Amino acid sequence: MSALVRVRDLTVKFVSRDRTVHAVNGVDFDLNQGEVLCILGESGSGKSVTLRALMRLNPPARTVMTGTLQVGGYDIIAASEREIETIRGRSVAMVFQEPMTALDPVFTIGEQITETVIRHEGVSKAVAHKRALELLDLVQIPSAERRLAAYPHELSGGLRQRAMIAIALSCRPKLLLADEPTTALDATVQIQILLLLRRLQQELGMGVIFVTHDLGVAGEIADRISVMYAGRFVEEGSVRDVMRTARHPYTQGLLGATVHEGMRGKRLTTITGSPPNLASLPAGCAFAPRCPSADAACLEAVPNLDGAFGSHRARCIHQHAEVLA
Amino acid sequence: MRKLLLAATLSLVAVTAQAEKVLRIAMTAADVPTTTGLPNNGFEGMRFLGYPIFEGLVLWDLSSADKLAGLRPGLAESWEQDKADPKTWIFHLRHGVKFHDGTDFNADAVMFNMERFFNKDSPQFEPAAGGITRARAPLLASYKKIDDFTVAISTTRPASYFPFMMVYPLFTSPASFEAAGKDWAKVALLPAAGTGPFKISKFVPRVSVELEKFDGYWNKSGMAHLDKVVLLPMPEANTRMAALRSGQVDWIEVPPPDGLESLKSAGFKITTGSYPHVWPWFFNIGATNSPVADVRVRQALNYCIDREGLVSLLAGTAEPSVGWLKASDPNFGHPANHYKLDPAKGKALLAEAGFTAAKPLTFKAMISPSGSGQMLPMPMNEFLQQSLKENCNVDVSFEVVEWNTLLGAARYVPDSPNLKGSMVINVSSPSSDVSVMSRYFTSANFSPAGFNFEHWKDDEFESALAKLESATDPTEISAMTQKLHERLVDNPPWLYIVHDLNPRAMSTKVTNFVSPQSWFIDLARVDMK
Amino acid sequence: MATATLKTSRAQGYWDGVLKRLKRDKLTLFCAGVLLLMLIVMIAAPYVAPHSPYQGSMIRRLKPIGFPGYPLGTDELGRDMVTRLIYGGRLSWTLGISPVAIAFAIGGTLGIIAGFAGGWLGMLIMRVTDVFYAFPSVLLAVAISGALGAGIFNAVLALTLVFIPPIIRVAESVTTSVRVLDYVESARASGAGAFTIVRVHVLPNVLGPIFVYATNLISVSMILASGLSFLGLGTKPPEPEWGLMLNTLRTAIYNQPLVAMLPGLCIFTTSICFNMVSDGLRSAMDVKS
Amino acid sequence: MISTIFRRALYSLPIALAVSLFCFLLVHIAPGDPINAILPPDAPADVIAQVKESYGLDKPLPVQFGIWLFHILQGDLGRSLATGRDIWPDLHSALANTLVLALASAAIGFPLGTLFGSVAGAFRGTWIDRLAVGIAVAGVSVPHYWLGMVMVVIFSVILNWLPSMGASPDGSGAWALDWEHLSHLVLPAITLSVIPMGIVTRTLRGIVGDILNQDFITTLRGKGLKRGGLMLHVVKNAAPQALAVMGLQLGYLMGGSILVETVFAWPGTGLLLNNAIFQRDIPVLQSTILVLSMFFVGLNLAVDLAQALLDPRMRR
Repeated sequence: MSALVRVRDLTVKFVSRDRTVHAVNGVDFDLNQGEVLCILGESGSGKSVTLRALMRLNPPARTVMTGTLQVGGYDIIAASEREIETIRGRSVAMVFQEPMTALDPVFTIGEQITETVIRHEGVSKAVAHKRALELLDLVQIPSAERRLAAYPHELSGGLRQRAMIAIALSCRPKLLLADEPTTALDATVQIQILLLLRRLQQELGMGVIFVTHDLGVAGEIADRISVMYAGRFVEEGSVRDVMRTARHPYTQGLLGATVHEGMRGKRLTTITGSPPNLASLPAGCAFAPRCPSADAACLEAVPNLDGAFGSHRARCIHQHAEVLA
Repeated sequence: MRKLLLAATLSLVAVTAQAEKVLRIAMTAADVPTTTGLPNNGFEGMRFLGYPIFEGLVLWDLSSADKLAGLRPGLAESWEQDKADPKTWIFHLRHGVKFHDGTDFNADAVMFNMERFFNKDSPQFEPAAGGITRARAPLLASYKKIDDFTVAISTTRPASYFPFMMVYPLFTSPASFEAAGKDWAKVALLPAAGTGPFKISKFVPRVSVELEKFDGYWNKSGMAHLDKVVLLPMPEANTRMAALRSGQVDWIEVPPPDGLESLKSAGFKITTGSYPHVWPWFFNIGATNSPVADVRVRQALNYCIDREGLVSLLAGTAEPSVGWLKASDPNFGHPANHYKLDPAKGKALLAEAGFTAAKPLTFKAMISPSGSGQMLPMPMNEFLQQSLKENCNVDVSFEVVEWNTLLGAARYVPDSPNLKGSMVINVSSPSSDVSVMSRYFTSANFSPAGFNFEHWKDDEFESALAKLESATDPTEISAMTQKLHERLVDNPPWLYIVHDLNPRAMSTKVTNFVSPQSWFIDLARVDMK
Repeated sequence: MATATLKTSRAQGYWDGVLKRLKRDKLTLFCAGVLLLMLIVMIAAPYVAPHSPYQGSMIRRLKPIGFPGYPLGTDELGRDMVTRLIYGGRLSWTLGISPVAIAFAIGGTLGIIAGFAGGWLGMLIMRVTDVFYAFPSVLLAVAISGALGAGIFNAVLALTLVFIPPIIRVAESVTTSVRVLDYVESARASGAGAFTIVRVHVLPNVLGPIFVYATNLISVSMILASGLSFLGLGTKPPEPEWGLMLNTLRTAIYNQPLVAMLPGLCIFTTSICFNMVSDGLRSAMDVKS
Repeated sequence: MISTIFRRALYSLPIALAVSLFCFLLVHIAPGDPINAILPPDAPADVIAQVKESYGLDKPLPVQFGIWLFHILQGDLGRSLATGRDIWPDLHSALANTLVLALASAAIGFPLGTLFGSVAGAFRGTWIDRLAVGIAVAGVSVPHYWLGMVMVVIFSVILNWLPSMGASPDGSGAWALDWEHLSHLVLPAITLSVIPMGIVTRTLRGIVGDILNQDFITTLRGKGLKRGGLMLHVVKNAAPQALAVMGLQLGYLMGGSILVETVFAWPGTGLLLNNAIFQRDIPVLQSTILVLSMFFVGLNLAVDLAQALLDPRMRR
């Protein structure tokens, strides 16, 4: 069985009259059916762009993509607009961060679910409506009939995100993309949504790529983690490996700055400085200016993503394990 | 459905209309003049919604283009001054005259209308019409019916020229007032009936009024030639010109002078005709420290303007004015001053009055951007401003106000702050006869009581007028009229600028039109090919 | 104090960005250039105008474009059109800009007060504004200047009154939106006086949008002003003003159509340029773009 | 919902009243005198006094305003000083004419503006956008009375295709849906439509551009919706705001046609007002402005209502 997603040397540039932003600079990964990958990074690290690239959702006029990008056998970069439209929502679906703005405010939840079903499956309105009811049940929205007639602003944040998930699942996609789906929610609701996603992923056997800046969330849901910085993966590995033995100073910094189990008794640390300007990246390691252990060698070339630990790799010439006990 | 029907009827009318002779006229008024028999909108209102439909006891004689319009018998066949009481005039009414609604014209109808104009307690009193009539016939004191076809009308003082004031009260059928439920506002919307050669057949408020030939007109020699006349208000000169050129109307009043050449070359007729109209500057003589209080200044200014230049600006639609009357008028007299452009004389007079190059004469003139009878006030005044500066080093500045305000200003007292210090106002005026002269220039009519805006007082003028009023001998009347006019020239209350020539433009289909020497025209004579 | 410095430096960067974006907007620059050129010519009118704006001649009246010595012809009193148009621009610009400038000062102040103070004062200001809003602007301008009579002062007054209400509305809504921002709230919480808050936090953030809105009104003002003159309610002769020139030249439209259309063309061009510059300014100041 | 409308309607009453008071004061601070519209300039003082008395113009201003208001509340607009006729029939026909003109202009300006604006919004930054914006800016920048004059010269005088003035052939005043009547409408309607066209273009460009920048558009694209399906969402989202702008513009067309009506001698409220202003015909002026501003207020109310119907977020 070939991989569900196959990405090789993906770059994404945003070109406008005054400048070119290098948002993604060579990303490689595979994802298998039923696997959950979590891409972790600060805002502006290119994680959302990578995610959107998988559906070719970045602004068409300004976006330049290179590399290999295959999803479910389709060549996303080469596909015609028509093909892409068929893939979107059908094979690949996405859940967005802020359900309030990601849902059309002047259409009911029901309309927004059924239009997707009708679009891809060409069924009648009645059938689509029935499917919508099932979907709301699936995402555990109570009194489904009434909620279908509701407008987004009439629902609570949690319900809205469940509705968003329902829309995404409406055509039983093979791959679900989730762009910080819990960030905008209350902590208690966050957990519910994460559990729901995890359950749905297992029940439906989807591949999921999950983007977040929250390590806790990543640990909760992912099989594998890729840490992204300045448009590159700087560390990847299983959840356990990355969380326990982070090898890249950036990942270490992130872990040090987050409250999580096993931190008891340690001081919270911060990563100093700010993320690099993607319009003019430095020649060497992009993290070097902020790295506590950086030296002249770091500035010479972009380090390779490798390591002596099998599938756990990091993009750092000084990588060393810091075991967090 | 109703609209469809209406459209159908309209197109039907359009078909039958081809056989009819319909003349469409664009007036300069902003609105259709009132239709109840005594129109507003000044003399243009009288021209189109007065005389063609309603008539007075006395009427203007509009048959000749060669001399100033005189009087002719109207609804009265004759009149005379009561030998015993020179203040009373006896009018013998015409027999067999019928109103458009079929009722008879008689002394009762006269009394009805007199009450309508002069008795504010009568049920038929109409304030606006009454005000207009009283203003035009200020000497009228009382009236009474002698028999069914004789009425007596008295004046406040003997005035030989009184018949000239009796052309203004017009007569409307009393029955039309009854038919409209005794409400003039409803008479306006159509039972209005006069005795003239045309009757009002359709009235669309603010849009148009349609006149139709009256077959029962008493004066068989004055029957209308046209079947219908449609009158449209069009205050914008360019709109009128465009309407004529695009064939929407056949006749426009006052085409803009700069458009005449192009109208002519587009095949339209331009008619002009001398008539008693003056386009002057009124001097504010009564104001404190008025520079124009000095008669030499007023004479000087009359020597400092280039009237010929102004006439050429107006493309020949005006003639130079060197007095209240036209120089060709038999009553012009023999004044000592013959005004023409003479900068040397003007400067000399100004110098005598103390205005030299070191201390030039400076004053303000109140003008309006538009107005009835005002011709092209803006460029004309600008021209005068230039002309005075060039010829006599006189600095004039303008206070531009809107026309209604300017009219109001003519009734302010000389030192009124509302005049904003203006030493001159520019209001065009009729100059048809002595009755008008007396309203404008006697000291009894000083503003605000009357229309002597200037507060001009000339003893010789006053005594000559007194003599004229009580005179009965035509040669004496004529001599006194000349005397009056000589005073108006030599001791000028106004800066005489131009007389309008009343330009009209019409399509070549319009025939038989003569431009009488009057503010009014005889629409009945006009015909169409 | 620290927040204030931070804000200034942020504002600095913001304005640099605005300038940079403006520099790239060729069309806006071109229009600004046209306006600047007009302004220079008008200021230098006594030196560049070939004739006197008041000196006319009956023999030279209504000459066509290209008449020797009179490149754009002459008007109905034989005055040089080039000269009249240059001098006319002075008044037209004054009539276009000064009502907006005055309304910007008055309406901006009232709107900021209404937006910042709220309460009964804000309510009062906004309700009075509503009354003026019940009139379409043309109607209001004609009614006011019709009542007051012709003249530059009255025209400016009428137009100012027309523009105050919309500026109040914009100022109020911008101020209200700024007022609830976190840093204003925190300044309030830290006990800063109302005046200080307005000066340090509100003004720098609201003046820009209000200003851009006001620049947008200049062309409206110019067209309205010329419309008033066209109706005979604006400037007085012999002062040249484009609307008035259009009015007096109107009857010559059949003899010298091109000459008669010139003032209208001037109004049109200027108005377009002001609009373009205003639009360019707005998109340059729009952080989103 | 109903109570909101009711409240808004009630709220518009004081505005209307203040508007009337404003008109009333406006006319009275003016130097001109209504009497000049009634009497010839040389009327003697006693005649003036008498006519003023019979029209109630001699009473103190507050009393005059009170009397007028009292009659208005009874539905009586009074009579014109200049013509002596009841105001309502004149005003009624003027309103109808202006409405015809305004609707015709809207019918030209709104669809064009919507088209240009939507296309420009959808293709921001392209030459299509610049072209549409150019047309819009030209529309709002052209002195429209001047445009009207130029069009009359070209289409009425030189080409003789269309009538130059009036609302109907021969000034019959009646309205019908045939070419004779429609031809009168063409030039003034086009002249009047350039401003709303420009404004609608600009606004819709902004609205459509904003909508296309919204997150939910990405969601919709992510769902695989085709262009047509996407359009439906854009239209439904843009409709409330677009409607508000158009409503406001229709109001401006109703009240702002004064210059165009003057140029084309179109017998509407603009011409009525123009005459009333210059003649100081106070009752006509007050009634017209009152009715127009009530129309404006009512229109705003209707727009709010329609907006609420179209936008679920505004339903309460």
